[in-house]
Amino acid sequence: MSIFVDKKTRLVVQGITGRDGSFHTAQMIKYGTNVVAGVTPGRGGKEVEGVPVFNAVAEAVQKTEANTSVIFVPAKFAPDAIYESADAGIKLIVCISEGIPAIELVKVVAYVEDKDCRLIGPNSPGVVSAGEAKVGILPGHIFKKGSVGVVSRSGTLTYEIVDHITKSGLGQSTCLGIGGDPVIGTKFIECLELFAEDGETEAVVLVGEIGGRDEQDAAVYVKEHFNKPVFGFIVGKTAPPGKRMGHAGAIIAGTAGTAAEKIKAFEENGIRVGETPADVARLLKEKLG
Amino acid sequence: MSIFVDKKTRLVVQGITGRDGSFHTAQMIKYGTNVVAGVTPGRGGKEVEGVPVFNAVAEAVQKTEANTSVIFVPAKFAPDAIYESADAGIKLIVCISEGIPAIELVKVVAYVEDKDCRLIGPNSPGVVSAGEAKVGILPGHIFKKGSVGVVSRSGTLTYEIVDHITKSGLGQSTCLGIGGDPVIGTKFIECLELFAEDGETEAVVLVGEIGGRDEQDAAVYVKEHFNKPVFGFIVGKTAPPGKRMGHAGAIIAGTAGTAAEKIKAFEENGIRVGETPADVARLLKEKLG
Amino acid sequence: MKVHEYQAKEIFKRFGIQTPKEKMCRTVEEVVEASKEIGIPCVIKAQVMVGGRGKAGGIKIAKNDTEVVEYAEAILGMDIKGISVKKVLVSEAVDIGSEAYLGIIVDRTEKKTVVMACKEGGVEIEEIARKKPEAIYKVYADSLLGLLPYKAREIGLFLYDDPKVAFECASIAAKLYTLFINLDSSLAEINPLVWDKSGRLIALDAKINFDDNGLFRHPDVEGMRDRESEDENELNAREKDLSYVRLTGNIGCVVNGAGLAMATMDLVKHFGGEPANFLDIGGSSSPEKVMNALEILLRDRNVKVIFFNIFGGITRCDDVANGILEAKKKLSIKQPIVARLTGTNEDKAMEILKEAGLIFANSMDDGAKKAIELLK
Amino acid sequence: MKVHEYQAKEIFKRFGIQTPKEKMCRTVEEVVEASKEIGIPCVIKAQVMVGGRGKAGGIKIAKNDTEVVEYAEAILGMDIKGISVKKVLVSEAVDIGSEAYLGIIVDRTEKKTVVMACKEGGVEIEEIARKKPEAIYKVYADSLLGLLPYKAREIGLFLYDDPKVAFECASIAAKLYTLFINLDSSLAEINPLVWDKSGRLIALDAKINFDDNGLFRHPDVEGMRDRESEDENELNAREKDLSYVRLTGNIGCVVNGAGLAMATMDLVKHFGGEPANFLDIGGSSSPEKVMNALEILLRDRNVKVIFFNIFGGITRCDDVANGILEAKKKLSIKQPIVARLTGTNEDKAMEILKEAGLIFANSMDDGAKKAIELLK
Repeated sequence: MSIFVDKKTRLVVQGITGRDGSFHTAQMIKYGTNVVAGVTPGRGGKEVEGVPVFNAVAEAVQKTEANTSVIFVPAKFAPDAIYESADAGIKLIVCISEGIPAIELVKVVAYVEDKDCRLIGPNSPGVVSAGEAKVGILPGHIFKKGSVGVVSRSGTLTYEIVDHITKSGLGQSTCLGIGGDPVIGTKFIECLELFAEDGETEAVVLVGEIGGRDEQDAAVYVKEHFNKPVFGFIVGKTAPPGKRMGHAGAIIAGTAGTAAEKIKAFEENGIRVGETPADVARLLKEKLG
Repeated sequence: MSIFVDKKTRLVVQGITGRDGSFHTAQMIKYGTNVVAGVTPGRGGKEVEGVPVFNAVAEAVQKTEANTSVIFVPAKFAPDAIYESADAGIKLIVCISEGIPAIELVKVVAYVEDKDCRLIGPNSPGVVSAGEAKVGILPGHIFKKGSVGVVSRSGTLTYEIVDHITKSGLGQSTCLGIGGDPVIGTKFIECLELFAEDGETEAVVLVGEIGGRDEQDAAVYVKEHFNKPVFGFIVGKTAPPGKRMGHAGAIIAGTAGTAAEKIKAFEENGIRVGETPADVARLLKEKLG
Repeated sequence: MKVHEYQAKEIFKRFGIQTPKEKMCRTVEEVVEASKEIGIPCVIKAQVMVGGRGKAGGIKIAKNDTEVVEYAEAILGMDIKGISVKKVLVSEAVDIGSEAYLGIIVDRTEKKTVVMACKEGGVEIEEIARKKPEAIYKVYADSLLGLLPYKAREIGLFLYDDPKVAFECASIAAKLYTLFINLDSSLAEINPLVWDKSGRLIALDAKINFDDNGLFRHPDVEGMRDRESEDENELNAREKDLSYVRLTGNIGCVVNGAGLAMATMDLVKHFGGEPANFLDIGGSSSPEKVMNALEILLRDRNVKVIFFNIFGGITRCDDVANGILEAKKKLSIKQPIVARLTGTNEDKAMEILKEAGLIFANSMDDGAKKAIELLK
Repeated sequence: MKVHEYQAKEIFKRFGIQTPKEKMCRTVEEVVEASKEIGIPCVIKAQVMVGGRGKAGGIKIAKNDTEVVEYAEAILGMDIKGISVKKVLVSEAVDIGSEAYLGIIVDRTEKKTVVMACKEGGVEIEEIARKKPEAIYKVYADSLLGLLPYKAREIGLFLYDDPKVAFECASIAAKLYTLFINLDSSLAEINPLVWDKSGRLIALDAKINFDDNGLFRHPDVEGMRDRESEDENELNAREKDLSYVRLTGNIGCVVNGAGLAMATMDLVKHFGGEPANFLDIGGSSSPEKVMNALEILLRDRNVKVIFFNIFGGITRCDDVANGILEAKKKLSIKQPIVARLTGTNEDKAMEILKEAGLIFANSMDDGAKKAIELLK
């Protein structure tokens, strides 16, 4: 088992004819993901990497029974791409695009939540269920099938953590980046709810960063509802307040959202926090052997 | 029994301090309706006809457990009043206000349908469950408790029909005007669905008029799903195409929405159509004795 | 409320929808002047708010200076379905490649705004809707989010195979939708939408109707009302918060409520009479309103009998009675008045009217019959 | 992006929110001139984008001509938290009745826009949020419909007992919300909102921050950017699509990805070093981008060692390697470079860099330690 994506995933790539879209379509296929369709308006009838291209998601769903979409279109067009997928009956939307204005995301998230549909991201590196399917831009070669679930607010840092886990001899069930923006479709707690029910997942790593209070909320949730071991890692200890660290969401506002308060929340709620990425893998290895 | 309103109705009057609002509050109380609250922003703390006035519907609901609202505010403020009631957890909203732009109603109706809430109107004269409760501006004295349900797109014409029914010796279960606008919250079919399950209702009168095709849809529904006798009356036989007859919805567009095609649809689907209001009462009397 | 083609096109331009080069003219001289500016051949189009202008000879292509004068003279002043042509639009002769239909209305059944497209343009959409509804492609706007770009593209890709033209069309659909919403339209239509031989997508004809309930927030649109081409009495009634439509009969009807007013007309007809009008005095009555109603009604010289049918609810019968009394005094009404007043304060009304010389009726049927009887 | 108080107030005025009579000045002469126009007493306020201006002496009430000159001279050129005051706002001295707080942000947890009100104005909202959160009244805008009028009224009626003032406040909340949405703000704040003794509701101070992701559609807002008061290198980095924040240490970090970049800084600190910066070269790399990154990094004279930490995914390690080579050639880099390059095309990168004189690291930990070692 795994969460979000697996062998049953039938993927449609929105923006498949673009530079990133076509490159990662090849990478996802190489990993074994069932990419059934691509969409680029006006390019219907073409093929990319052997995948048929359609003008609209509804058409792709009708012809290929796609159930999951991954979005590679520029930020300006991404909200429309999300609405289109949600309207077409797609059940899971993974939005890689970054730079979407927050007030658009407020609308998008409200709209999607009202449908039977889940949004991951935007500004997500994607989701990988090791050995099952890879949806997004995470590098496939670092994963190994196993029992650790990883949820992260960032991209390359996730790779770093996953790489350490794999090198320690452990493997992963599902790993995902939920995106670094202030408003995102899926947060830590929703991932934990699914990991709780996933038989394959034995432990979870939460990779957080400065800004907001999702880590604090997740910590309370873990203490109250989650029965598997959880490990944490928080970045931004050295980040100065008021300065945005790349992500729109990674900012310490006033005295709120510091790494220190997040680490404290983790530790007070039974989540062991690694000092470094290597340390996280070490803690996991100690626990799971 | 009855539909929409009854002894359990706990009514809040939006716009209670206005001319129409205060007048009809007195009339509704006189009929026996349980008017528990009124709302006029900025007038909280006052009383109208012994009914406490609040600044907001949410406050009224919290303090008085109101479950139904009736709206008497000017058209310009009516959409906001509907949103407010829907957000406050009101289950039935009866909107008397007329003159709301159609594009506002498209939004209002979509919003309300997404909640556990029903909208009757706008431009409705209200709902009366004879001997139970009167919500709106229909004159109370014409009703008599009985077994005929009446649903109408118009106001005073409903009184005329009800009056004939009462004078014929029969009585009514529930009578309502669904409003004459092109976009309304509740249509014939939804009323029929409820009348079908109402033990007290033995026959239904549908009072239609030119414009749209709600009568045609209702006729097909009656034939396919409705097992009680239904009688019809359609006005606008003498109305010229392209001319709006008062209501925003009462207009024959091109060749569509004529009285003739509505009467035909009724008759083809087993609904007997009266030639005059008096005729409708006569047909009912023949059937129900 | 309706506006003329040339006004609709001014609005189109404001929203960025391309229209042919054209100019509205009121005289033959203006037409000649405009034809020089726009170029010959040019099209001269009668500006009247009724369908079937073309068939009636109200649209002509002038291929030279002589024809410009000839057609301008013919069309200006021409009578189309009872309306005298006072304005024409002189328009560039577009080299038509293909014609399509694009229109937006509120769909009553779905309770949503719908964009309709059809590959056949220049024909009446209601005709197509009846004969081959499958030829009309419908896209519903989201009630809260509006017309999403992907849905506008759907329309474009339905009408045109060339993606570039399809996207251009999508952009026009989006602009038409914005216009529809921003101006409280009840119909916004491009028919035909022309893809011309130079590659432009252009609105060759334009039609916009407005939701009367929304006019209060668009004084600029209200300002476009062509008072000349509307029935003066209907206009007058609207200004006095009455709803009046003139018909061809001789029994003047005064009723409270639109449904009851239609029922009254139908009943008059049912018993063999001919209603002179639809007249709804509305909910809350006042003697003054009744006065105004009678004043408007009596401008119609065909009215031989007046039939009051009032079912008092909010409307108070004594108000109506007082209005009748006053009107009789001030307007010197010669026609007999049949009055059926029931409901709120009907007793007071009877008291007020008992010496006014009215014919009373105790029901709608009775009233209609008495009114008809009086004509014999 | 932030703007100054005087700019925020210009925007307020555009959206119909009343502000005091005031004028932005750059010189003492301009202040004297403005004080004549506005009247004495007047308030002179330093225009700097940091909190605590008042405490730092950056806000003064001038009660006569002498004080106007005195305070203008004192404040212009004053240093507030390391920033030199170049502009002041000369403002009408408002006769304060009561002060309140009104602000709008996007609530991350609820994923909605929230309007916050507090009866205590002029104090820092974060302070109140921490000490007595119950004093802050929150109203969430509907995500699709916006801030409904009844919710704006709720805010008004919370802040003011007098219905007239409450409705005026509701109208201000509605305008502030429109501003927030129309301009892609991330914060729009009136603090304090003053009910003055003449009965006006007036925005005495104004603060607007903008969502950088939305700036592309607001060139007018982008045009308000005060380039003087921003770090030149950070500005430069943004223009080159890099994300750079200067810190105080001496180990320059070049990383792909914001999370990994923060992790790298933390790791340097963890092992006893001091990071000189945050620098994210972003996803898709190119040799040129790496060049630009190094150029910006090296403007910081404190940088003694450079630490590359790259985990290649979309980023290709060979691109980074080529960038380093080129930069070494063109920028004559004297500082030692520690390179940890793993992931996509790491072998090619090693091949490219083998004779470049770099210190290679086989992990983040290893790299951080080596960089720190080099400083000894």
